Amino acid sequence: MNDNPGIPQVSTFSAFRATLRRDLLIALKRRNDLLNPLMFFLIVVSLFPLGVSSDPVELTRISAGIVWVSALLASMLSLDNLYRADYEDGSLEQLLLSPQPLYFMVLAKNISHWLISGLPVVLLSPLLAYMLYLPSDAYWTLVFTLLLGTPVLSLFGSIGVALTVGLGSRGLILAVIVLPLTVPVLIIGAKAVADVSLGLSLDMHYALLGAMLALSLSLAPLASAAALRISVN
Amino acid sequence: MNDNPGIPQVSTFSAFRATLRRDLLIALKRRNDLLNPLMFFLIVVSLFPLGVSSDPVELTRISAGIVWVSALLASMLSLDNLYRADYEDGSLEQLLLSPQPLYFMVLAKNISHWLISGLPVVLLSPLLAYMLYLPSDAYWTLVFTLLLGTPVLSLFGSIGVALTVGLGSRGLILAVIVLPLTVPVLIIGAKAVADVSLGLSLDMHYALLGAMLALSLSLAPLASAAALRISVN
Amino acid sequence: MWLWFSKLGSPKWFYELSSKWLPWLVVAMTVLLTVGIVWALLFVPEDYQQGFTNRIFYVHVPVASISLAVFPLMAVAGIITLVWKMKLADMVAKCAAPIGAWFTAFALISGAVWGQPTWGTWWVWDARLTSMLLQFFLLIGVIALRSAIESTDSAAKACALLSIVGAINVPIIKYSVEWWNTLHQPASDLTLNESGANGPEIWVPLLIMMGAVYCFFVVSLVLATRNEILQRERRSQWVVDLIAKARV
Amino acid sequence: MLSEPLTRSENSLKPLLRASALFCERDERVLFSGLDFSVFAGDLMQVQGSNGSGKTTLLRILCGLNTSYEGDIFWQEQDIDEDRETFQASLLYIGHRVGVNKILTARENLRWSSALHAPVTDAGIDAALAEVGLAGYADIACRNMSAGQQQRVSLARLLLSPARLWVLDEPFTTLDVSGVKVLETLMAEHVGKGGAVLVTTHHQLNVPCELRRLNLDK
Amino acid sequence: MLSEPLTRSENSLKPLLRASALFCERDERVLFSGLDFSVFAGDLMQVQGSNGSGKTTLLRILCGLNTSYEGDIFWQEQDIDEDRETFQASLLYIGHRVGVNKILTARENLRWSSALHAPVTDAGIDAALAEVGLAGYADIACRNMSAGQQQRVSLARLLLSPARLWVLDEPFTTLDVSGVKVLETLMAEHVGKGGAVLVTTHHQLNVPCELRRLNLDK
Ligand code: HEM
Ligand SMILES: Nc1ncnc2c1ncn2[C@@H]1O[C@H](COP(=O)(O)OP(=O)(O)OP(=O)(O)O)[C@@H](O)[C@H]1O
Ligand SMILES: Nc1ncnc2c1ncn2[C@@H]1O[C@H](COP(=O)(O)OP(=O)(O)OP(=O)(O)O)[C@@H](O)[C@H]1O
Ligand SMILES: [Mg+2]
Ligand SMILES: [Mg+2]
Repeated sequence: MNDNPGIPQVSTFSAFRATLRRDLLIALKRRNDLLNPLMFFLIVVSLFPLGVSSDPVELTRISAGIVWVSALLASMLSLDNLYRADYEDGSLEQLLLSPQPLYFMVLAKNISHWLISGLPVVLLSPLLAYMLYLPSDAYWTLVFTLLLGTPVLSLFGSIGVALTVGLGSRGLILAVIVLPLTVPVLIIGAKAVADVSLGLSLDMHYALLGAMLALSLSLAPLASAAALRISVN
Repeated sequence: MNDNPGIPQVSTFSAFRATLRRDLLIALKRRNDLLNPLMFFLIVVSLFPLGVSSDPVELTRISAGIVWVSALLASMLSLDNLYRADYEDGSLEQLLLSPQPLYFMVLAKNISHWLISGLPVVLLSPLLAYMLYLPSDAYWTLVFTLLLGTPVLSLFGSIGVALTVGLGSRGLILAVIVLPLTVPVLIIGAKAVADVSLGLSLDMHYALLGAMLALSLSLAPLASAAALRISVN
Repeated sequence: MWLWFSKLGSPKWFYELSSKWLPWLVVAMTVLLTVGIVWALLFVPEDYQQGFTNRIFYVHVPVASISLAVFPLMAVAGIITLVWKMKLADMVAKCAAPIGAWFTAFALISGAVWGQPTWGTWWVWDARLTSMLLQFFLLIGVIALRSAIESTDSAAKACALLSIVGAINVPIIKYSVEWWNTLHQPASDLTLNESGANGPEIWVPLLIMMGAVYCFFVVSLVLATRNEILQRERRSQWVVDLIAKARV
Repeated sequence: MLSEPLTRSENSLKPLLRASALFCERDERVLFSGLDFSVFAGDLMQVQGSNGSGKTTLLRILCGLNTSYEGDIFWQEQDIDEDRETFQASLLYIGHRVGVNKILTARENLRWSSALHAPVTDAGIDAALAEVGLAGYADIACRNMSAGQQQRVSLARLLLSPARLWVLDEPFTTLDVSGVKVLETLMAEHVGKGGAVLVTTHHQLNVPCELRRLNLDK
Repeated sequence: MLSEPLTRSENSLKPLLRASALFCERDERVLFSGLDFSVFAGDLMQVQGSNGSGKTTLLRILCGLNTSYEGDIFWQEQDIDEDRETFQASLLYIGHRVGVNKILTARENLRWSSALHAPVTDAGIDAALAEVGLAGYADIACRNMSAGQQQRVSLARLLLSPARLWVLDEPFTTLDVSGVKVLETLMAEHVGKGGAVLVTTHHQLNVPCELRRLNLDK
């Protein structure tokens, strides 16, 4: 693969690790990157008791959906800094010009993004579910579905960000492109949580979410990589 | 006010107009700056039937809140490009160094932002209200409250953007800072729409929203201006 | 194969070919349209339950079914753009997006108009309607991206990619929405089989209208594409000559 | 296009801009302390110093963009904090970020920036653009211009503004030889007409007028 | 730190990089067409041209960042589209955007960028930073560095990378005199060791080695 033996190569894996570490490091340095998705999630969720109704019965009925929608929005919005900074300071060009397979580099970035913005949301969700009077037997389902679902959101979102990273006009276009793509996850996830109280079996839901995760893990980074190449052009 | 008679002055008003025109022009050139807030609004609203429930009875009860929350989010997120581009290309410094009172320059920017992102949302809201089975007698209330409310959101939001414009990490921090500020608007607005069906008088609600609008029109731009000076520092 | 492909890839070739058979298409369209409309409006027996309104059926169904074909079309064009870098494919894709959006919108609207008398409401969160709405959003997304990107070249590739991703998603969305819909039955839902049950006096005019609307779609797509071709090739010799000829 | 009356008040005794006992430190490092200097009408002053010596910081302080400093700055012997507007009315600053919007065309950019300072005609804009070597680029979106062309757009402001004091932070980066020439003549003419220029650059200025230097290296 | 074997294959007959019949136009303007040139081991080639002549575009095309062009580019007589990885393994590009993350420190930046290409030790990084005149700045967040200092951080990459071909787009902007000197010596050494350099700049290069020129102006 490399007919230039003189050049000391680095293994793709160590490059992967380095990229992962770098992104996590940046997030740690901007502490609020860690905090904000959480806060946003919390705030948006608490908008509904204020805006819709604070009646427990009412809330119980809608809580599953609201938590899921909020999680969806939170991970959408946290996406914005996924490639932006790298694009603006030129690190993205360096990444594209590195001799490493882009798939893994993008994957590393997506994973770190999920660890930063997705995972905390998942962990916080039971608390919010409680605040919205979600029946307690649905907590675990909520956590599990989010655990399967949020990575898919990050991976899909990554494609959108990659496509729009070059644009001066940022912000909403990302959501407009990505949100429709993420609807299936939302539907299945919310439905799973709702179905708990109906006592239906959830195997189907988990299977579907798992399938989506597998699919997006294998394909989405490729799409993102292609999109990035297009955007820096 | 100017002891340097040699310098041909421009009236504050014409500077105001020029800034307003410029921002509108930029938005027109990026056509989708006009489209995206609308689409975002539309998409977010339609997430709820998917996530929560598509049962008309159910939706009727929560529709007012949902439309308001979505409008809130839409105008929050469209705020991102309010000062960002100007900061990054240095136009903001030019604005701060202009001999014009910053209050009016900021006001011009906020107004154009509302015209671009707030007004369309207001105009679209009845359609969405219909799709969520909002009782038809509440339509006008919805439109009026949004008409009074969204400018407040823009004006408050502007402060948040101005504070965060210098930061590399964008996106959520804005929402985290601004959303709490806008909660009162949300509560009053949503409540007004809900109260229609209860046949309560709405004068109070309108009065409150009007007061907020007046207050924020007079003070928010000052705060934004100060925040901008801090951010470029 | 490859030769044929590259030949087809040339906008000039397409432009000249289309100028040849476009007239025929238009004729076919007008004939079918007139026949279909007259038949549908005047000679189809009143529907026992829906009365006159079910005539909308004859525009609604064809339009809706075309809307479903738009994303696959764009995806195919996208693949060709990315793999064979064929400009023509991108021009088609670019024109297909807005036209498709209009058709989708019209399906939604005609459906809504139909829904008003049928279900007493303009809109229900029924599976088919919802997935149609979502597909509309996806299309808008593609259009927004196209208009957001400056350079034609990047825009072409970016939109191609997005169309492909979207096309992969459309069936997933459709499936999940239908699946979701099984939980809480909406106010009413559309039943295809009914129309199937009805006799030929119903579906023959439907077929005609189908043909007519399909022709209409193709014609508008071709016209738009031809414009796009002239737009992009305006500095190439053959377009210059063409314009020169048009002048005299 | 410096307007008439300026040249009248041509007494080099009264400095246009005076800084006294400026002190600034950034994260623990003192950049300069007890810095005194005056800029008179007709001065072309080059601020020198190695990378990181504080040139940009100083210029931003003088313009009032950066307020984390100690000491006083006077415009025509009046503290700039007291009457910003007068000062800013006669100040033109072009920094590392040149202040050119990428989406707008050159003309639209200039129209706006001059709307903030002094009215100009479209003809004036075209003339200015031609002078900085962008004839014919007036209506091209700046995003489609090269680095140097964008820089030139910002230089056109120099021609359109009535400002008396120019503060330029590395205006020569990305300018080609002809661009450098243009800018050097502009500066010379400006000081010739009784204006003043504060400029940082790492490149050898050669201007027909004499050149004062302010060195920030210790 | 060019690694051994490179210097072996020192036959200037076989070009390292060869461009044939390059054609590129951007919004209606043809930048260059039928452009042929070769870069041999030991070449220091300066791409010249007035603002907007297409230097940046050309460099980005050669690196494969910009694909909207016609013609072929060969790395060691092999089309770069066929085996990107080999080419990219021996390429180092520094553009207008220098690729330095503002939040990370100089060290962290260099650690990452070399993790993509060739492993380095912390000592190596310190040495490199010292050589570009940033001794002691290794652990300062780049946000807190001046324009020139950030540029210098990116130059440290030149010392750490094993790449054989350097492609530098206006690397001298914002560098002070000492910085310019450092960079010029680096480039000279690199070509001395059998590497090759493609550089655009508007400033007068003076380097001990001979200098090939590629002019894009018509
Ligand atoms: C996926 C796209 C769509 C397709 C392929 C489609 C197709 C059809 C077909 C074949 C029928 C005839 C059913 C029958 O005769 O019972 C029908 C009926 C109908 N469609 Fe659609 N449609 C689509 C989308 C929509 C949308 C978006 C709406 C509303 C906004 C809508 C509203 C209606 C209504 C109200 C009826 C009459 C239902 C009834 O007879 O009970 N359709 N549609
Ligand atoms: N993003 C773009 N889209 C379209 N055209 C562009 C774009 N960027 C640059 N151009 C055009 O391409 C030409 C070459 O630009 P390029 O940046 O390569 O010039 P350059 O030689 O690097 O100039 P400079 O010395 O100012 O850096 C310019 O005339 C410009 O009009
Ligand atoms: N945003 C900042 N926060 C804290 N310190 C900073 C910041 N920007 C610069 N500095 C420090 O201030 C010092 C001066 O920076 P400044 O940009 O003024 O230097 P400069 O003279 O303009 O250098 P250059 O010639 O590279 O532009 C630098 O040594 C840097 O360490
Ligand atoms: Mg500086
Ligand atoms: Mg350049």
